[in-house]
Amino acid sequence: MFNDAVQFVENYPLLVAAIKIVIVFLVLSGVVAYMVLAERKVLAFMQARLGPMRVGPWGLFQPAADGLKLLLKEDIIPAGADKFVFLIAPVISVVAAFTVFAVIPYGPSSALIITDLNVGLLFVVAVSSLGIYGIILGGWASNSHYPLLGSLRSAAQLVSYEIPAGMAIVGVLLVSNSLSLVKIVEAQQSSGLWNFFLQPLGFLIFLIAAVAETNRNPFDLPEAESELTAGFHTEYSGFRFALYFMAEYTSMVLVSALAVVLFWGGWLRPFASVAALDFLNYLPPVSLLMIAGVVFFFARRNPVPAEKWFLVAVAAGSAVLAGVVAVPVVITAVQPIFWFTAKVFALLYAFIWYRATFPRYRYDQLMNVGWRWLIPLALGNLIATACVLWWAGPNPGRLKLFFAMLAANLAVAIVVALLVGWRSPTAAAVEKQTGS
Amino acid sequence: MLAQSVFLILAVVALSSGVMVITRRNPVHSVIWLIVTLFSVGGIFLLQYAQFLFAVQIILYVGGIMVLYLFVIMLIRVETVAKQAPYSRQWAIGLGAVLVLACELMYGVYKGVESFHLGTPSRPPVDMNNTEAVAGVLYNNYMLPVEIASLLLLVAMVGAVLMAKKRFE
Amino acid sequence: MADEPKAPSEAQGENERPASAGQPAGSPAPIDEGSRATPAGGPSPPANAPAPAAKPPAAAKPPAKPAAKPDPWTSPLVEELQKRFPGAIRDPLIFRNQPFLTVAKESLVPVCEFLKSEEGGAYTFLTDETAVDYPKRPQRFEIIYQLYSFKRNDRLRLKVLAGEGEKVPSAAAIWPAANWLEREVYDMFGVVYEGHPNLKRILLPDEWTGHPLRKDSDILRQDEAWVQANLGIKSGQ
Amino acid sequence: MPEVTYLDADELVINMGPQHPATHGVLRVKLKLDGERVTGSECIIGYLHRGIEKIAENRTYQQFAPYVDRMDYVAAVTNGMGYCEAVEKLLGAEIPPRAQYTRMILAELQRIASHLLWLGTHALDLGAMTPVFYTFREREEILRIFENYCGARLTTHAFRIGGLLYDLYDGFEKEVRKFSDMFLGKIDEYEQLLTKNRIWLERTQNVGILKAEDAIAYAVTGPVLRGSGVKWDVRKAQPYEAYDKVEFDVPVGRHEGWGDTYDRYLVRLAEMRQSVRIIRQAVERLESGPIFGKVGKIIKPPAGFEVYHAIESPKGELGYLVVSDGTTHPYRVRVRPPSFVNLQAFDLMARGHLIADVVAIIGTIDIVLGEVDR
Repeated sequence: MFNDAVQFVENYPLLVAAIKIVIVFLVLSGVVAYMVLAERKVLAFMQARLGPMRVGPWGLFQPAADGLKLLLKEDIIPAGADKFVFLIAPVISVVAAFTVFAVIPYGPSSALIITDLNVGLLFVVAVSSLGIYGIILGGWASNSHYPLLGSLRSAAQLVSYEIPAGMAIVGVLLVSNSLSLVKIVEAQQSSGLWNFFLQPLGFLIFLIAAVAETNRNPFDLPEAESELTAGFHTEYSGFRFALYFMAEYTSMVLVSALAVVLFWGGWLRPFASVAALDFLNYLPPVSLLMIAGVVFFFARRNPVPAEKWFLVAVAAGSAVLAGVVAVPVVITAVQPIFWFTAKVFALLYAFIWYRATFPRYRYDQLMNVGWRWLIPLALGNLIATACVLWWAGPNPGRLKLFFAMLAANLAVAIVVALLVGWRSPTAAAVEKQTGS
Repeated sequence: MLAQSVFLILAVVALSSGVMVITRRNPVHSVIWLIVTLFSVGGIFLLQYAQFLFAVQIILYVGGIMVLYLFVIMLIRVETVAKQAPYSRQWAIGLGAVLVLACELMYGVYKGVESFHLGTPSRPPVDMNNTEAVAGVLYNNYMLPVEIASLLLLVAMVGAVLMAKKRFE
Repeated sequence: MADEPKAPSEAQGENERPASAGQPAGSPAPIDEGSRATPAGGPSPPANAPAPAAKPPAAAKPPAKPAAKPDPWTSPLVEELQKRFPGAIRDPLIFRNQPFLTVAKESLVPVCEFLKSEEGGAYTFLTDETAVDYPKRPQRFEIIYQLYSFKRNDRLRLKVLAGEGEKVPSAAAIWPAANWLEREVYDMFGVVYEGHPNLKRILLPDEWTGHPLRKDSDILRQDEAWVQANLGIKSGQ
Repeated sequence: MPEVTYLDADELVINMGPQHPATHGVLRVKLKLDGERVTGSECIIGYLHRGIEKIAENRTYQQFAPYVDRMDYVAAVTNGMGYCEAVEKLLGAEIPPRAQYTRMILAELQRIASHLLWLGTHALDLGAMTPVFYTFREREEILRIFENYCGARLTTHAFRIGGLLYDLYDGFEKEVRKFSDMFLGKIDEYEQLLTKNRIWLERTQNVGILKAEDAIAYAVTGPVLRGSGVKWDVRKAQPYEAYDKVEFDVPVGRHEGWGDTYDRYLVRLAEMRQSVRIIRQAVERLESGPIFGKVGKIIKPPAGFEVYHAIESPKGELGYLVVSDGTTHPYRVRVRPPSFVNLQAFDLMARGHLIADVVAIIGTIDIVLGEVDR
């Protein structure tokens, strides 16, 4: 039977790829839908409130309700809008965001990789830079001032932050010596060091640029509700609005997945080479058991019988699943996907966390951060990385490389800080204005 | 065969969208069609196993330069521009350019089919991917031109910054 | 709202327009418009001009407490003002510890500039500017300026009288704060300011007719035509 | 250098409001923009004009009191306090100390509630989402105290001309003490989120600069004036009720002679702390006694003259000019609305800033459109 499967895969590669694509698409849609719920819930808990509680137990079915509502809403096209552009803009956003997932490796086995392009990294950068068209064209086509301003802002913002993000990626490229995402993870596996430890500065730059490119707080200027009502999608409603919404959350998942692949070792367990931490291998079943326990605890306190039994069923399901996962063979098979997902979720949590914590940058300050800080830092990082690699020569010792990189990163940070200086360019203007 | 037909499709798309670029009155539509053109050309690169060129084409032209085009177009009032006739007093120049190109084309046709030969896609060696090949060519064979070009671009950039700075003070 | 008993002052104000019963000046009686508008020899002919008068019912009931009455206000500032602007300062009075005086319209700007200057007490702060409408007086509008001096921690109230259609010099050049306040007075009372940079309605729509805070404007009155034209409803009430 | 002609983008006129999430009501601002830079602005107000001053002339003195709550509807208690005091001054009436201290406690609670609302919405305007939920949580406590006292949370009509209608309920002191103890810690909590936050600093520092001389010229009052470095507070300069008997400081901004949005933020936070201080002292001095002064059931102030009475409302100097004609109805009531006057300085503060700063500046002035339009 196993041989049959192998035969099937070999005979119909396109069909298998299509099946994988469908699976990834469905799972991703689910993740995105529940990401919205998770964001609302996490934000709510950080803000001393409960979040959605109505649809299903703890609002668990809220995404379905939201989706249904948006589907059934009227699709309004403003008068004077450029109809064709207005209609295709959100589609561009979503397609660009989803397409990139084709090259993300979810695990080491070929079953978990849709395709391994040898220019995977370039493909990622290229396709994800297309998403901006959805935003610019959508804002322009609405024939309205706020959306136009929103799309202008996001055009400037995305172009500016793509540069540091790209340069941070180049640092990874130098360290890993490949453009293939699979090879990048494999390089981290073989060296036993995540790129995060070799490129801490690069990771920081990438993370900041990623937040900016997904238009998330504190860089959510293109849709800053207090300034531009809703920015580029002010005039959108119904399903097209939902598409934009989906695109935003998909890109969040995307940049998190990318950061995980590039810097956090993709599907690798943390410190995979340290035997003392092997107990971490049992985390998948243990976490499932914990989920089961928590759900069961809340199920007992739920007053609605239907919800109660649903939750009990969920708890039981998780427990059973934990049992299945605990089987040694399965546990090894599940490891990669578990760690990949866990890391992506950790980054996604950070996205939500920023939103609860930070005020929003102003447009010029955003440009300042991008051009005056991130780009010099990224450039310096690139040069320093190249120098260290040249100095270390082929196959350097792990610790040697780590400390050399750390020192180089620190040096770059200090030099850039000194050069750029702490003085904000507005200070002079203020002095002029106040005469002090 | 498949490659040939894909090439034909891409070529037709590239040419027709190129025509659309210059016939649209609305500059934003022109830019959209230009993006389609660039995509089709990128597709042709891909057909030639030049993945690196394809990626660079998309990243730089589609992802960067076209965005800036749009940025500028949106800053000026599109409605007024759309009312003006697109290439009003340049018929003579246009005609001349077309004539020159036509001559070139005729010469090519006259020279024979060989000049249209696409050439067999040059598969790079298995142990070396496209990107490395490009890098090797650029930084080993043409080091000096690359450096000169980059210096030139740097000068242009500094100049642009300087001009913009003057503008705001 | 409409069947609320009407304020006596207003109800009578309309009936009483022709009445001209003389009223001894300075009596603690109701609002004695004439007596305040004219004392101490203003430009208008002396005292007994159309001194309109009071409402019999209110006058019949004297206040329960001994009549509170403003006292004359004497201070170096008043003397200085009278010296500098002879004839322009009238009625320096003080009531409940709040001094106020009336300034002739023509010398309003120099008086204000003097008051704003250091030697005039540094009344740099125009807290408020508003108007009160006394339709039966010859000069129906009393424009009231609330000044404050940080230096003296002191408030001073200036009054300027203006008749229907008379222009009042704008204080916006002296205190920029007067800009909107004067626009509001214009909007609500129809007092026209001379030299105001941007005199147009502020709270009501630009095309509105009527000035609602005038006493002869009924509380239920509104610009029906505007409401129908712009809001598409029959009435705003 | 050769002459260069620049291709200028058209000047954009954008309409902010009256339906805009950051204009705090129905304010409409016409902004002239060069790119995103504001080159000029015009505030268009009046969308909430209800003719409160006209209504006053058609109501008795007592009947009008509930209307003033509808002006600054997030600080109804101070509105009512100002009006009652103005009429009391016109009458020459004395208020017993218990009523005075009660009024002060409630007014200071109201000041805290108003500042909390301001802080939350201001932070929300600048993109910080969380503080608003925290501040509303504490504001809720204050509103609950109001509700226990007079049955209403927002438009309280808490006071009557002459004193109080209701004596304090049992446990009032305890509740207020509990609140003031709890609240100081909460202010620290807000400060942890914002005060040293780098983005917050960049968004508020050097934004909406108002020089002290401009502030005085535009008759700006309240925290906006104090933020510009002018140490002036009606409660200190011309005390009313028993503010001369309690100790408190008047916080000012960090600079000599000018202030920015961050200064005003600091001033308001410091003011909340001072309010707690006042509340604590006032609660200590609450003695049993009468709660109503010698004011008759029918209010007929002496005819012919007017008084102006100003109090320090959360937004600034709230003044009432009450003109009497000797009847039971005021001849004219003029409200000197702090929001209206402060809003006038908006254009000055906004010029040359970016759209995003406009939001910050509207927020920092702390306007309530009910009071601007009346």
